[in-house]
Amino acid sequence: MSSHAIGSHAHEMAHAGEHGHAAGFLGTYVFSRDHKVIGIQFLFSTLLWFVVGGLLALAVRWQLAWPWKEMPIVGPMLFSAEGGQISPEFYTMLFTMHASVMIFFVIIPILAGAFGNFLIPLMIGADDMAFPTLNMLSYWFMWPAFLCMTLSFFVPGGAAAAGWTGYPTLAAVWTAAPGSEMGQTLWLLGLIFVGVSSMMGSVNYLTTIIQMRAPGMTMFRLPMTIWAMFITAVLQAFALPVLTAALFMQLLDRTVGTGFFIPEGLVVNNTSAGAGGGQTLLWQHLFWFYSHPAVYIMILPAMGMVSDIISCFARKPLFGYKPMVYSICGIAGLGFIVWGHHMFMSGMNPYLGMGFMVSTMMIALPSAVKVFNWLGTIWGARIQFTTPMLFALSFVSMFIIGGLSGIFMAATPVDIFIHDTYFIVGHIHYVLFGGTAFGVFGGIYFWFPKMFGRMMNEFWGKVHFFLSFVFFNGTFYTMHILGAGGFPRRLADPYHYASFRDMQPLNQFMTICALAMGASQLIFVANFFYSMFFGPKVGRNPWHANTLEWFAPTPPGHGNFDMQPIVYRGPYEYGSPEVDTDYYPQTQPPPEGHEHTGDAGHH
Amino acid sequence: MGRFWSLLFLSVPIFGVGVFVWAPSHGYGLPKDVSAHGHQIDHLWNFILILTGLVFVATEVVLFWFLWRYDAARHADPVKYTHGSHNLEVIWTILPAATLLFIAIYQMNAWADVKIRNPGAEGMPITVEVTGRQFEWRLRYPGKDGKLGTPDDIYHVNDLHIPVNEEILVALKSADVLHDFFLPELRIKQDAVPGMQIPVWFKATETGWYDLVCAELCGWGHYKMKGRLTVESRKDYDKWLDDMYAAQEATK
Amino acid sequence: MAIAADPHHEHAGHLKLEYQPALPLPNGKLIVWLFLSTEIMFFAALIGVYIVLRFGAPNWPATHDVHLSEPIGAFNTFVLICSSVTVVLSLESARANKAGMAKAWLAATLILGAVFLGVKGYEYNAKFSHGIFPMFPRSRIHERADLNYGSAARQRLQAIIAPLSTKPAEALTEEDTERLALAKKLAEQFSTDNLVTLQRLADEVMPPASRSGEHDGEHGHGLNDEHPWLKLPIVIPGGNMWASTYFTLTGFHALHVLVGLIVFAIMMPMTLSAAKAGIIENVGLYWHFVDLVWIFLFPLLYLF
Amino acid sequence: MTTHDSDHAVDTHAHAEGHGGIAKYIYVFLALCVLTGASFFTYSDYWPYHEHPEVGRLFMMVVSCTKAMLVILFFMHVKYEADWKYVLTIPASIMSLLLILALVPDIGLRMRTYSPERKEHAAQSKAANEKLQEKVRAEEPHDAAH
Ligand code: HEA
Ligand code: HEA
Ligand code: CUA
Ligand SMILES: [Cu+2]
Repeated sequence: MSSHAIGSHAHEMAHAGEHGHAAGFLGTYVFSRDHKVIGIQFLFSTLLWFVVGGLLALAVRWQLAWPWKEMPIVGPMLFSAEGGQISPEFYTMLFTMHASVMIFFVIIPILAGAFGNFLIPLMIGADDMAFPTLNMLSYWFMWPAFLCMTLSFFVPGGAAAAGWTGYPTLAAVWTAAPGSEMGQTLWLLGLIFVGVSSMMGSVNYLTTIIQMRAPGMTMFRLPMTIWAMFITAVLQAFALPVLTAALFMQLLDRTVGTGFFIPEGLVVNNTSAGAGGGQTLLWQHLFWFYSHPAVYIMILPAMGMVSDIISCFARKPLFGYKPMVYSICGIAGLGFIVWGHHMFMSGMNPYLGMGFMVSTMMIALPSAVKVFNWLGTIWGARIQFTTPMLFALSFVSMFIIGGLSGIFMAATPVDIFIHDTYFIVGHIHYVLFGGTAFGVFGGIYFWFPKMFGRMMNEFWGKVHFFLSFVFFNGTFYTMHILGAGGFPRRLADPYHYASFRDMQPLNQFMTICALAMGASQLIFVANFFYSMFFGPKVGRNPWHANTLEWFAPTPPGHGNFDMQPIVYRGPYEYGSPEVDTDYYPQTQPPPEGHEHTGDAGHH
Repeated sequence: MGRFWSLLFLSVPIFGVGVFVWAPSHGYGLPKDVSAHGHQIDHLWNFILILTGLVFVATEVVLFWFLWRYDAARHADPVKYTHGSHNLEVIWTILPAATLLFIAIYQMNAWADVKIRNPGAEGMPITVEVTGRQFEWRLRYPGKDGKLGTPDDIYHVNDLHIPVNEEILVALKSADVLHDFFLPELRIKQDAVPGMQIPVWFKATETGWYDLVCAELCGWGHYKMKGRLTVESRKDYDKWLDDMYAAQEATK
Repeated sequence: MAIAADPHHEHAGHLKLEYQPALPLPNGKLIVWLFLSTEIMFFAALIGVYIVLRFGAPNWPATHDVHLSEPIGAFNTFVLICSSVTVVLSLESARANKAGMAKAWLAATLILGAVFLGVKGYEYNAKFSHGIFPMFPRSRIHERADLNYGSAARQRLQAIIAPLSTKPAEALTEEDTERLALAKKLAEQFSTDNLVTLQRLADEVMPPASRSGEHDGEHGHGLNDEHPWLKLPIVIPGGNMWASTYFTLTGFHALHVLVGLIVFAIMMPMTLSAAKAGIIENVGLYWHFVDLVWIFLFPLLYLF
Repeated sequence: MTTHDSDHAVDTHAHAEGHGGIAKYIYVFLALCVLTGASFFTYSDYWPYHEHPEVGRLFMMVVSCTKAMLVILFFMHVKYEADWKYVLTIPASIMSLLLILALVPDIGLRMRTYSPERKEHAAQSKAANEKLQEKVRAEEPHDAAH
């Protein structure tokens, strides 16, 4: 909560005198219906949870490097009963909650909630979302979820411990594990709330983008960020309800005694599991029907932001704007027919597996198009190595690694060996941390001036980038090697298998890198808060960018724009020969005699 | 600073390839393969490793080169003002498409060998029934009559014996939650699902002891759900079965 | 380029921006349609799950075995269709600026929706009173009359006998003695491992519809009906999954009806003139969707 | 991109006028009632295909789809909407069908993979149940003497 107050405070200072709106502190900063405030509320909540998720991850790493060793400092505080060491059931909780927090409370809400909220109206030239109250609700529906998840650590049995995938029957049967008691129920409730929040957000975004674009802002003049947000919202609107239905079914299995995911006559831990009649695999199908599209929900907006940042600091139009748009749509469309690739080893019908393998291979195509177009964008450019640019470039670099490892897993025979090994864990973190989180950092450095009216420190930003980049690769790249050795994931102590005993030194190396990476984030925290209050003040358009948000005052007041934006061209007209400057804002009228300014597209 | 950052990005492919070159010589990498079908998987692994390795190095080096070459601080050349190239888009859509399609078709046979061509369907009897249970592997051999569910069934826990160079058919089940029957050296992995009986078949080509790993989260004791696979000659195997049977009768 | 005016006037006092909407719809209607497409996916998941679970099941109860009455279902379908019509008529009246008429039709909708829920409640009760619902730790429905069933029945009978038999004989009422005698007799009958006998007993507890008169809509009278306090476990092949899916599907549908009714109730005090036609239309869209779901649920649940 | 008249974009009902008015709704209502009756007819004794439940099911689904179309087209006014209606409805329908179809091999055909233990606890097939009932009936007289 405290971070809210701080954030709002800065916002207030920045706003002072911008608008004579006397709605009171609560109305303006807490129960605000202003998309910018809501966006910043999302940003602070998610960054806070990022720290929580990160610390959980560090505890995971501790156990993997030095199993059963007393945790320094926190160990005696948290589990003195176990001699300060992590117990195996606590380990399962750690990675379950680590992933649940990171995915449902950090990555998804920071992309759609924070950036989506802040950027969509600004970048399309609207004064707010189409439904500001709904927008506010979508933030406040996160709070019951936050509450459920936090609470779940303190209930008997502890927090959910069935993996972030919550597979039944482990998750659905109370007696199956300590975490499958109250903790799992709270986990389900929390996810349902997150789902409702996302659903409210997504229909609102769609309406806003469809109906409230500024004059001249045709669909093919939208910045990639907006296209990505648009398609992300479509994915959420169509995939999320299926997860919601599945979550409710598991909840009913657990609380009422239905049997959707429980076969007949099942006995777990000497206790009857309930009525039965259902099928365990049903959950996996429904879960992945959402959660595979969800991994694209977790990367598309970052791809959009990265495209904008790269084009801006390459001072050159985005290469292949339309192919980029089509590839986003392609990823979204194909994303709905590949969910089975998480289930190759699940006992799914192997013919079905073959079909999913082919579609999974095909989904690499649109991603390939994107990578090549980013490379095309920096070809022949004039690259400015700013902090946001470095993060955006590292997004490309890391996404290539994460994406290519996906090809191994998509190849079903290879997946036989690497499924549920650290190869998968490596893949996850390359796409999610190396990809999305780096994209998010880039986005924060890029839009920070617009949010708070001040610049972040460039030098410390670069130090943060360098350390994160180096230690990130140190932590996660070697996971592929572990995976190749068959090192299984989700194991509290893998070293009592003869096959994996020799892999401990590598794990220690990874843990040290992970600790260092965590520590490097402190630089970011310091830079963030320092700059919020003491960073150099900036004008409307510090990066000399083209898109509409830079046309608005900094920071934008209530209603966003002080002049009606009218759009004359696409968002990426950097280095245009039509004008003398190396940028050419979308709102700048064409000079005399230049009536035909190009839309982005092929020439 | 542009040079520094470019080189940082160049270090990615160098480090990336370096690690994969360094690893095998230090005992990291695919474990020894002792199965009849495993070479197909290993071959595919290597094939994809080389292919993606090439793509990886190519893209990362291009990234480095553009960063190095087009650093604004060092070059005053005007930017190449272009919105893209239709021809290039076509090329870099079709090339990967062809490659990926090739991989997709190329691997189908290996998949079918491990998961589709079930010898049980042709009447092969079950060698052993394996049931995952929190947190142990329960084994049941059909005994002399070759049928499960008869009085001469042999029961055992965690210590799986099989004869070498013979096709083995496992009936995989779970008693409570999901488990996963993972034999790294035999390139076999299959979830055990409550309520389902899933056939798993393989042929071991070398005698020895290997780990039987539970690779699907099954609760707090998941990490210690360890079994052992003993591959032995037919003679030893038969003797072991007889001993087991005798011991079992003695305790009755 | 023609430019549309800002359709929402949420804030006053700042620059009023101009937009270029892509669709000839008010925002409210668009968002309702988008919301409905998410609802399509939600119910598609639920109905899809029902279909695959049902047709993959080894056995599925006949409607009468689970006390499902087709005529009641058909009646409820009719009620919902009527309510859909009244909403449309309310909308038309509002568009014609006949606020009174609009309100009358809306009230009719509200009443019809309430009737639907009432009938639903009546139906639920018919199942609950026979123990046909999911329950923890284990529902009363058994898939077959096997040994587990026998032991569950014995346990239940023991639970009846134990408190009665510890009481001194004087303290027993006439009713108690009767109950005790019956329970003891049944306990004796149930103390068998013979599957055929167990099946026969199960049939006595709750006779399957197939044996007690085909289509007259009345299931036979079993022990559980004659002595409601018995609450013996029952045998309905496929009954667990039937109960799980039936209550989940109809439950979520009923929840949607309830939400619709709440919205109608909130609208009742408004003056439903032409200015409010947009709201009626949007709520109407939602209401029609709820009707639509029932159009599929009715045959799937009652007639298949 | 299409652009529109300002009042067209804001105005809810300019387009809804002149499509037949109240009478049309009454016709649709009657049609819906008749169709509901038609599905219900499959339940009556006069329905000729009780031996083949598939026929009845197919018939009911056709009827339901027709009813759904009527509601969507007339009550929800989709008949009078522009092309966006396809954008919203077609992907949703395709995806729902896809989801259901993909569930068939694993969930719809799950009897094939039942473990023996599960079969012991699961319901018996209709045929097996029938046989059991016969046995029960055969035992009945003996029971009556009891
Ligand atoms: C942002 C998140 C994100 C993204 C973008 C992706 C992208 C991809 N993922 Fe990943 N995935 C996850 C997040 C993500 N994934 C997570 C969280 C899991 C684990 C869940 C769990 O079990 O806990 C997972 C698991 C997972 C599995 C299951 C593994 C297993 O459990 O056994 C598979 C299998 O096919 C897979 C495949 C792919 C593929 C093919 C892509 C493709 O989209 C990648 C495409 C990109 C490229 C290929 C690189 C760029 C292209 C080129 C440079 C062109 C040339 C390339 C070629 C010609 C090959 N992923
Ligand atoms: C977005 C997703 C995401 C992110 C960012 C991370 C980040 C990290 N993850 Fe995680 N991880 C997952 C998603 C993610 N992970 C998933 C989906 C799984 C699978 C779980 C399962 O099996 O069910 C997983 C599993 C997983 C495992 C495997 C556990 C196992 O299988 O046994 C490991 C082990 O090393 C690990 C480690 C890490 C580490 C060291 C980080 C580090 O990068 C974390 C570093 C970050 C910090 C230390 C936080 C510091 C941040 C700040 C200080 C900024 C705050 C700023 C302000 C307040 C302004 N993760
Ligand atoms: Cu058994 Cu993990
Ligand atoms: Cu996936």
